[in-house]
Amino acid sequence: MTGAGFSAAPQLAILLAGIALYAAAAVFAAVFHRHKSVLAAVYPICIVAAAIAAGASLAALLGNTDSGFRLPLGLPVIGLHIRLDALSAFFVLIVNLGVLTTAIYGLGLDRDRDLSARVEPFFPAYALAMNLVLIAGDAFGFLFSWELMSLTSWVLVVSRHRDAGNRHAGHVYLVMAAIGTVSLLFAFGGLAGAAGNYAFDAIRAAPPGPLVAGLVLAGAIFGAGSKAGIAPLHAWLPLAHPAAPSHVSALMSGVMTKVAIYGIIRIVFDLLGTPIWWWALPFLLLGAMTAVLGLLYAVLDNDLKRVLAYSTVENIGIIFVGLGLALAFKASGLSAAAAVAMAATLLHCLNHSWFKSLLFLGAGAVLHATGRRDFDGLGGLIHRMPVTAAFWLVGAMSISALPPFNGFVSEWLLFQAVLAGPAFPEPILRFMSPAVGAMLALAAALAAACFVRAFGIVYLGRPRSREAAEAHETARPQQVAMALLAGLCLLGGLFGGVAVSAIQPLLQTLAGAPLPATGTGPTPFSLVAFDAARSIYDAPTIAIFLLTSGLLVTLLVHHLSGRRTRLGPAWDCGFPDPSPLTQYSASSFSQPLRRVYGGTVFGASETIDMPQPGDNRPASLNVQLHDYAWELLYAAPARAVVGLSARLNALQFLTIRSYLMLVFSALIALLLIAAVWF
Amino acid sequence: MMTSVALVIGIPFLSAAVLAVVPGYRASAAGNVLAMFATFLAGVSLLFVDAGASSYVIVDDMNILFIILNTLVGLTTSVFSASYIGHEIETGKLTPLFVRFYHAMFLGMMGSMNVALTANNIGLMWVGLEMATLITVVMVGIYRTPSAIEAAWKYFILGSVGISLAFFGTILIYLAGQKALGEGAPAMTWSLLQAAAPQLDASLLNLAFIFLLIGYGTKVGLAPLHAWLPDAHAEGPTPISAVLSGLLLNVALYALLRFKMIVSAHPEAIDPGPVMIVMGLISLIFAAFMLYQRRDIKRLFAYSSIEHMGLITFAFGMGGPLANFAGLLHMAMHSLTKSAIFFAVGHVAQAKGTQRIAGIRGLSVTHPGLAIGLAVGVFAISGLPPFGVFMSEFLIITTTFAREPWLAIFPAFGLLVGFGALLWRLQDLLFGEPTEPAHKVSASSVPLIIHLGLVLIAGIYLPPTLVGWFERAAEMLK
Amino acid sequence: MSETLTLLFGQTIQMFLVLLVAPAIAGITRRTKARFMRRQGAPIIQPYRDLIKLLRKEAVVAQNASWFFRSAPYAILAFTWVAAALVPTFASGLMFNWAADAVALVALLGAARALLALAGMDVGTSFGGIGSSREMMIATLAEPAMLLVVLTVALTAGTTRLPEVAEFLTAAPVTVRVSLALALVALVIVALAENARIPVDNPATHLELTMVHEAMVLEYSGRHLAMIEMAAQLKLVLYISLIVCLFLPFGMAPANAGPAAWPMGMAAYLVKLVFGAALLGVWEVSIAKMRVFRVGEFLGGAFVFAFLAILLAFLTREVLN
Amino acid sequence: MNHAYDVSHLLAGLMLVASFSLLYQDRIFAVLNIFAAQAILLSMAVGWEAWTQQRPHLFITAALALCLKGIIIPVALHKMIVRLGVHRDVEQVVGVGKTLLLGLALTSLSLMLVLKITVAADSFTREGLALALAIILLGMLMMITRRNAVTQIVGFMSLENGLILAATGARGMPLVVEVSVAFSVLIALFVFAVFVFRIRERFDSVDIEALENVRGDTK
Repeated sequence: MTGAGFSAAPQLAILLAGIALYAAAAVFAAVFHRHKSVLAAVYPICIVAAAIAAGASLAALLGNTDSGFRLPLGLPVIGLHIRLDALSAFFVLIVNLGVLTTAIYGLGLDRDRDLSARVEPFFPAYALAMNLVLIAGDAFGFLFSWELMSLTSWVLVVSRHRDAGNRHAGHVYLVMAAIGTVSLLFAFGGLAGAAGNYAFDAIRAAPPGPLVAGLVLAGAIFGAGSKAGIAPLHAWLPLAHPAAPSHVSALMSGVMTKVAIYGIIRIVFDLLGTPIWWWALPFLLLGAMTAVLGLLYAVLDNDLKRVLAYSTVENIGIIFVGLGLALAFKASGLSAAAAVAMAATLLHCLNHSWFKSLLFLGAGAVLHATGRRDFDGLGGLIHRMPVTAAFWLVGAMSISALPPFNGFVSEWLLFQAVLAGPAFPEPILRFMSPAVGAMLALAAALAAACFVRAFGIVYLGRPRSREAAEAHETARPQQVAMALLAGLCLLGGLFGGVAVSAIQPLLQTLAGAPLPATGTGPTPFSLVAFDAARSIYDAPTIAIFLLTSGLLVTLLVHHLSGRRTRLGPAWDCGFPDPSPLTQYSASSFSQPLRRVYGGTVFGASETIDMPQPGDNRPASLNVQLHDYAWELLYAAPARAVVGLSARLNALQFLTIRSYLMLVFSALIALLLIAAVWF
Repeated sequence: MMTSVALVIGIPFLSAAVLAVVPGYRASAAGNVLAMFATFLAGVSLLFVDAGASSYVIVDDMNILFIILNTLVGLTTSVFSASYIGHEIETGKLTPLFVRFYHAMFLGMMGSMNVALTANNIGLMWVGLEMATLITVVMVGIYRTPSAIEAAWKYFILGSVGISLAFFGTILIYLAGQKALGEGAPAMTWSLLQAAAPQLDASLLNLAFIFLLIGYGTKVGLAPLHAWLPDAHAEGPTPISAVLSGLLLNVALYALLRFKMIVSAHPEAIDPGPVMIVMGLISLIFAAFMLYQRRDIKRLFAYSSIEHMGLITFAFGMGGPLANFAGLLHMAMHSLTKSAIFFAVGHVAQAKGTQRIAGIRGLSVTHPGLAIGLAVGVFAISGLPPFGVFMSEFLIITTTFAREPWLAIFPAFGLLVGFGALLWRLQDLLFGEPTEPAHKVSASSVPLIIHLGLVLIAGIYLPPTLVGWFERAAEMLK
Repeated sequence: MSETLTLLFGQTIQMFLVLLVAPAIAGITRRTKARFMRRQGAPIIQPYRDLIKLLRKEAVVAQNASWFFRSAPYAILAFTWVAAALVPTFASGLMFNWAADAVALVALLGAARALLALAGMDVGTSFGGIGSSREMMIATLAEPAMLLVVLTVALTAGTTRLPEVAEFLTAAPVTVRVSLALALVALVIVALAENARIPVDNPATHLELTMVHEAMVLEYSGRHLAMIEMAAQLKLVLYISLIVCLFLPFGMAPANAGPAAWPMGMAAYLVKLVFGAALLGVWEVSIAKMRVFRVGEFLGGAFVFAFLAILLAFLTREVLN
Repeated sequence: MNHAYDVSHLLAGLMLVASFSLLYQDRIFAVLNIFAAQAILLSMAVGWEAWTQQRPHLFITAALALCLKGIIIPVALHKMIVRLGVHRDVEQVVGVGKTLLLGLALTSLSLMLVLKITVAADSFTREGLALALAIILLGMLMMITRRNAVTQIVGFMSLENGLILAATGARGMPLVVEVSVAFSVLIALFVFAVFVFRIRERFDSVDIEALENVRGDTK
């Protein structure tokens, strides 16, 4: 594949056509940005492009395509390599399904109120950049597209620039993205070596030695991991993802984080050569910590979109654990277990892209309908937005890993992989796997709590604000988009076994073996991890079972009791209060959790401000939380930089004589060195 | 070759002389553009003649691009000046007489830089560079405000000391070559010195390089020799800031590189690399920090120039085909991008009537086109794709990491710190509630578009000819 | 084919068996408690009467309740029922035992719990919120503990499928394993918490700021309440069955033994259920209810036990290897 | 040849002594006088070189040094000081004693450095270069240890004297005359600039610190 030329597999050619369509849409919208109709046309074009690209990538994935060519662009001599293999195809599919659904959502945007030259031209550009990252076949092309992806999404993050919070988010986001890119530059520098072999093929041919590999690994984890949102580097994510328009948030959270995961997989599983067992340690440690921490943040936060962003952090943690397990198994020569872990990881990437997009789109609908995203201003939306509520419930159940939806499939596979942990030859890994399992279990339970809270506060109960009480159901295309995603969540939940058999060749490449027992289950849809005697999850059967018993229950109950129902005021132990403020609020919901977990993780403390008798002031309960990741890794360095710059700034105000002295000192210093040296 | 070079040097000087006596500032502006266009054509003609060297001038892989770039940026800046300086008359900051003077001086400066770039005689190179410096001193003080005069004065004193030290270094080079090449002109001819480099006196070369580094380093703006640079950029007319950052710094660095080639070619002379790495890193990191405290938009980008000069010096200090290639590419890209940024800044300052960052908000609302131009410029200079600087920074960082992993942390740190500040300021300028006033912009945006367009193309595709020049020059630089 | 039919038949039997015995188990517990408190106590069939009474009454629904409020009880009951039907009880290897392993079982229960907690928040009262919030807090501690317990046992048996686990443990030589003992303790604590039992919750009280489960279902009445009560009773059965299946599986009919072995298995199972229910009653009278915020520590203990158990299980494997 | 060497060595040595005297002086007129003396010594040295090297055009440089730096500029500065009422005392940032010590250190550094690295060169180059470098460094030292603009100008000119000495000492170096002319123009500009600023009444004195009241970027 190193030779120049333009021969490409049909799948790649079609994919490129889709990508070209994105480019065309971006340019078109940028040029005619004054015309609302042109801006509105971006979404239909994107839908077509995404459908083409998704179709092509699905075909490439199923056909295990490996095709590429070289263009005389980019780095001189080395050129720009384009390459589509099964790994790329899998992630291209994730990206374009995400774009497809968010673009459908975009169809429903209000032409006069929502469309803007700050968003629409950059939406396809962003999609384009993400696709390019995935099909780049050399380090330059990869990082070029990677940065382009950051840049285009930055524009989207700051699109509502009048809000100072969004500007802050944009700044933190892009600086963090740049830090990540530099870290990836290090990684690729190490991979390419001093000779500058930047093409992936050349890197594969000459993998680095163990020391350099360790540095590359660190660079990759820091660079791509920060982009994905791994704790403790994650603090930019809950700022940036919610700041963008909701359909873009969906892309950022659901899809772009997966592109980052792709980067890690590409580097660690493909380019870095034969793995060493300790490579898995950072993945497992960071992943387990991220999974739990992300949810603890989420469960204590009071902003709908930020909660979703924190939950993305959590899911990235789960994916990291999966990667770590796959890496550890692969390094230990346990290919089958590596395949299970890898399958869990890849499926979770796919699943998370669906349910997180769904949830963000639903949040967007809520935001559009009420203008609010703080929990204290929402409530009771299930009455005004029944469709959105239903789909959001599906998303919430999926993300909480509840059967029969898709989140559970990947979670289940991951637990199976954890259970293979005793086979590790390395004692550290052997003891880490149950710990990781415990953290995953904790994360799963916290996820349920988090999303019960989110759904309950936003959609159930009584409206907490006038806006929420006057909300309207979202536009039809947006319902369609959510319906599509909800459908995917359900299908993914039911047919995980089929999905796994579709990625068998990919597992073979990445893990060294396919799943050993796929298709040996009792039904064609059974998901079998190791062998049928050890572990089966048969979602369709359970779903039928659930349906049957639900039906039976309904019949039985209605037969015995009829359907007599009387409406009445709420009971509430006899003291119903008409004010919606008496409802349980989001903060009160999380209070028990804060009591249990907050003290250690966030240094939470509560102070009660009780006025003296005779004082009319209301009493208040204040909660202080410390976001240590932010304080230590973001605020403190930023303060240090600004503080140091303030000190150095004195050098701007010296007298000319002092400047001359500097010149003179530099000269004398060099002369002294010379005098000693020669 | 001689004809082309003669034209490249002669046209600006002759036109400068003519413009000095032509009445009417509009005519002199037009004359400036015309003369620079002719110079540019002469520069382009170098592409079609054979490279070569005479005892006084030289055209080779090392300088051909910089000559063309110099004439190109000179041309675009003259176009920008024509509209920009006209506005200065309207606002009463300059009188027509001064504008005439300005245009003549501009051409003189361009001519001097072309002398420095084409010189094969190291004395001539020195003369060209110093003439350019002295002319810019005058241009920096052209507004005659106290701060402008102070900036010019600072520039003048530091520049003069730099001049002197560089001259002493030149004498030492001559002495080093004297033995091998005999007394007289040959020992001052760069191409002969380069060819005979291994026979030169190594220790004299070493001492010479120290003086040249400090002397020309002052012109390059390397910290701690940089003090003149921010004020000179901030207080002079914006086109001059563009030329200072875009060209003069490059020319000074170019001169330094010519000497580095000689020193590197001597097997026993010290490796200039470590010194350049240290000075480059100091400049890069120091300037990056200084960006945070800037209140004046032009001073902000002036410090950014120091930052990038530091990075380029670092790259050449690293050496090796990739780093040298990246350094040369970065010089070219920085030149185009930074002058484009100053064009945009000029527009912004005219639109908002101030250079103070605090007085400029919400440009993306009031002046969307300008905001895009400025944002593109800042992103380009920050090394984001799809612009050319990304490629050079990519190569610098990756190759440094591949060779000296720990060393790579420093330039990366500096760049990131600098990016944080630039982005912060950029967001302040572009977003939020717009501030008053919001005038219409009269200056031409064509130069801005041309520069950014070139940087964009270079980010995606580098022509093989250019790559060839750079590779061979990188080879010479070791 | 006939074998499939048999297994399907067995599966159906189990489905309805758990449904039928569930109220009785609750009745036995209450009765035991009453007796230990020197009260007469309601007859064991009282829960059946209660259910029928609830079913007969009309359902009163708050005016601002949504469709979710009304449909949740059906779903909750369905999820719990399926979960209960999938735990091997009197015989292993029934028709659908393979469909869901231990992990899936935990998830099914989790789904039922999430739906219940949501239902508690639908009307928008303060009590509902209290219940849901505390329920989810408890779940965040109980669920991982339970999952770890399940994983510990699965690790020992080399499978996550409950029938296989049961068979493995039946067949294995009876040795006391520390890890399993710890797991048992953890599971019992979790079971107490999940079934809203003392010391975590008190199923017999209302109008108390410490209540959890009852607070969530406060707005329910009539058939809806009946279904939720039913689901709660099923859950109790399920947990006892699970403990029995994981730690005392002897007596269970083996997978390939056919229907002939079922009556014996059923008898053994019922005995174990009754014994478990009675034991629960004894436990409840001998201990006091905890403050809500102590629950965290209590369940944290379960988590620690479960974690130790799985660590030890890994260690055992290492020694054996 | 030996003779030639002795004379040029003597003149260069005297110039170095003059540099030290400049550092020592704290009266502004005395500074000017010593500078004039140094310039005259330079012109003699250059003239000597022109004669021994058979390069008559170096006489131009010698003449320039004599006229401009030996006579015109000292006189002009003298008048300026009188007319502008500049303080007659040299404001020193570093005390004379310390300055002289630093000067000694710099001189020994330059001697050591040049003698060490020019082992291969002929003796004239070695000595001449060493002295010239010392003069240059002392000139810079003067620029940074004195506060008045006038003394700073003198410091720069003294530095430039060292440069011309080195350039003429380098046998057969082309362009020396042109460069010396260029430097003269530079110095003239220097003096002119200070003078102009004073006339414009923008600054209270020629003291450079007063010039720096306006520092561009607001603090």
